[in-house]
Amino acid sequence: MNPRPLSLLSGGLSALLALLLVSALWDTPVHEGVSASVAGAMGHTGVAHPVTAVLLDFRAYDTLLEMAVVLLAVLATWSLGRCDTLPARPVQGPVMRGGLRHLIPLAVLTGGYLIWAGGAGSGGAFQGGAVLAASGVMWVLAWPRRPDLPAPLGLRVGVTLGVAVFLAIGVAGLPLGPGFMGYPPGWSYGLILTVETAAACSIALSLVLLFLGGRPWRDAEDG
Amino acid sequence: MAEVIRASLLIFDGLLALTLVGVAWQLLFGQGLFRSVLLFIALGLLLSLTWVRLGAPDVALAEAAIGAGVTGALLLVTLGRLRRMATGHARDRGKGS
Amino acid sequence: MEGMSDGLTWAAWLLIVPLAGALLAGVWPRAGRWIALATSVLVALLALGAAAQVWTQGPQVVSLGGWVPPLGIGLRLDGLAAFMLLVAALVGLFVGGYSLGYIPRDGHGERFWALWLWLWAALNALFLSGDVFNLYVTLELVVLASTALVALSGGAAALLAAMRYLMVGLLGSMAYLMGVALLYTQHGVLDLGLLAQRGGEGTAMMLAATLMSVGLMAKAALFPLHVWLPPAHGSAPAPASALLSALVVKGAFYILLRLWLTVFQDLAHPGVMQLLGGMGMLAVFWGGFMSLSADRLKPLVAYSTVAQVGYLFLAFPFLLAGPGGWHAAVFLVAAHATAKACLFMAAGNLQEANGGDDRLASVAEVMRARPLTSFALGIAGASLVGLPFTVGFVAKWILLQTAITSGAAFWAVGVVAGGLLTGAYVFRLLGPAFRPGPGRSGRPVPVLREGVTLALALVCVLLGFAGSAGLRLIAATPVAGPGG
Amino acid sequence: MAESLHAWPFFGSGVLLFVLGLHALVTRPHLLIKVLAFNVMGSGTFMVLLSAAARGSGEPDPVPQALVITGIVVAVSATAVALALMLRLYPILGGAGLPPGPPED
Repeated sequence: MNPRPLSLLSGGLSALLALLLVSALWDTPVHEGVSASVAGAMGHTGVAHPVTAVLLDFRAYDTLLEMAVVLLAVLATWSLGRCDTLPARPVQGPVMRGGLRHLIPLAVLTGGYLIWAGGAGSGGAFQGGAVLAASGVMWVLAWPRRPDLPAPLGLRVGVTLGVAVFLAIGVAGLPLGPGFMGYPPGWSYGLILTVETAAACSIALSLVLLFLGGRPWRDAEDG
Repeated sequence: MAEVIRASLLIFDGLLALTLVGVAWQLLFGQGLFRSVLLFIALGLLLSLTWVRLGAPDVALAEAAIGAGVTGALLLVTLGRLRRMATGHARDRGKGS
Repeated sequence: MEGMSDGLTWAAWLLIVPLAGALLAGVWPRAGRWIALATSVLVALLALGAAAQVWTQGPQVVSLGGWVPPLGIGLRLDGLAAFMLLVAALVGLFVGGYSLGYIPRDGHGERFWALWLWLWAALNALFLSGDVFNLYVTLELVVLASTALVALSGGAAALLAAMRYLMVGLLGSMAYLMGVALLYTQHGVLDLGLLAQRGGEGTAMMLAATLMSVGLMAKAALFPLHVWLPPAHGSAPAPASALLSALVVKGAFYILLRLWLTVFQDLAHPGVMQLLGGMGMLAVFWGGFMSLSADRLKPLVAYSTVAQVGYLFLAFPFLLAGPGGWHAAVFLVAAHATAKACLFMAAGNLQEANGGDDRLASVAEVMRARPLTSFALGIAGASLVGLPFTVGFVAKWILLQTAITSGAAFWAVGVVAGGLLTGAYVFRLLGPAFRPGPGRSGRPVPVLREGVTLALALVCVLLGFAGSAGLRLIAATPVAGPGG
Repeated sequence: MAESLHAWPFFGSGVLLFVLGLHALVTRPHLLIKVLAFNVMGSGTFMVLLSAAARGSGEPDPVPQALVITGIVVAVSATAVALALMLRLYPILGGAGLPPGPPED
């Protein structure tokens, strides 16, 4: 830790902030927060698991914007430039590919189960999407030479799918259901499951594309 | 018996909290990028254990899959690219191009 | 004050249309410019409709998905939000028209449209949101979209400025997020109205107020947290700089004002408010001096943003002055947004005409030969200074009036001194054009761009006559926290 | 399920993580360490949020869990953009460390 004045000053301020935070948290009351009203309104949501209900029904608008953040991150990374080939020296030997040939289907299965389990237990679109993304990353690392990524339009549609489906269902809530981002009564379980599946696929594709770190196709001015 | 379990769990939580701070300190102020990235992935796993102890299994899943998994992979591949750029630079400078 | 159905539809459509436009422009970038133009016209009409809705039926707190806060998320369509939406729509419309002539048709240019519409959707969501955590997510959207826009031109300076902007933006978001965690730990609710009712003055609330204020001041580039702004706004493409200076900086100020109006009402002691006002004054003078010393066009205009943001922070000392004390500063947002957007557009025209070099000395020759852009530059500069017949004059006049009636006359002195300083660097900008000398029109600049720049300058004058209407719209904001 | 005493170790470590991340962000020049510092700050905030929720007895409050999941996904997106920008900056900066002052352009 170089003893320059900046680091000493920021060290002191950070320590002071830590003390303030602890003292502030010391006398905050213990409360149930919103869980009482969440439990009360669970009946109308069509899903049994409270966290999924909060994520996809009570605070659905938050989740829509959150998926928009992931999509915007992909667009921002694409606008920064092209991605270089991955990895520089491909992994030789049969162990990696042999192992992955069994592991990837298992990971995809687990991801699918997590999406499905979100309705009743802990799981859901983001966890399932992340496990699918992990299988995608493994696939990209093991077979980098095969550039059979779908065409740019396919990538763009795939990445945008999650947010588009959620927005469409949210807009359908205006005439049919209780307003924007509301599910028509009785339809909520089916619609939540549709949104979860679309969101998981889009997030999985987005995370893989973020892993690649740039435009995987050659644009007009890339030369 | 319940008393013993609760006490041991409390000790476990205390240790876990201390380990988290120790790993974070090493990761942020230690030397070596690769070491920091590895410690960051370890921190992600410890965090998902913390979320389980705090009664949030969903968050534990998300932290393990996204926090440790995807972010860790992203950091490792970025480190690889950085290293390749550095050697590229050295090679260019070496050739005086 | 349960959300009437039509209140929800206006607010909802103001979120849906830009989001849908952004998605479409993302999927089909080749047609990005036409999608963007259609979206901007539609959103401008919706913003007018929402303002009319608030004007006639008063403010509304609408709950999304039919779940009333604290369970669901509430949108606040009141005077303040409607006014900011109108400003965003106005600037967005003109920047859209300007970009048609500025953005090339190649792959690189196509990405601008999607990023711009994302920024617009994020700003609309930010202005309408009534939930503290939802504001955090919209802030992240704004940071990512702005970073991509700054980095779009791809030069070394642009990438460095974008990185610094992202670092400060994320730091501000993290401080804001810890504030949200403290608020939820203390009160267990996230809705602005409910937090306002609970209020309280514990250490948790004070610390949350400090963390959130510092985070948002960093994002609003208030002096001394402004270091990232001049390189970022200076090196971004002209339409992006116009959007960043005119709207994005105001978004952070808007949240800060919204928080101090509702959640932190009980903490708004005179001392704290004077401190915020004092920092604003410091920013006015620091920005002014830096603008005076800038030798290039875009940094000069960027530092002027740092100065004008200082004026906005006068809203806080006036918060205690009287019921409507802060309205003057919010109206100044409109004055600065239009004038600054027009200045950046004019700077973009002159820079391109002068072959990419925007040093003041060499730009003067081009100014002499391009009457349209110079005329727009003059009017926008006059509005920035606050000379009569411009919206800047009306805004500064109301600011002075509030300062004097509230008995804190020294703010008035600060406002006038700041105006003189602004005058100094605006005349330094315009001066060379009046001196006799060779005039060359330089590289061709599409007439559309010069026309749109001049049109926005004329809007700066027309808005001058909308002073009372604007104030009445802003006044339709329940300050004591809505009953509902 | 967990009485108030249980949450205290994690309150402390959450605050410490936030503060360590902030300090590292300010003092460490390397951009990759700054990105790690952001994530550590975020994790600290989430720990404070969830330990507060775990203090109450009975069913843990689902809202903070939803907020933290949203926060984690937003954090990974911001990290990805920051890393991509850093890689573009590396050839320009040479050392992937931010020069202290603003460049005198």
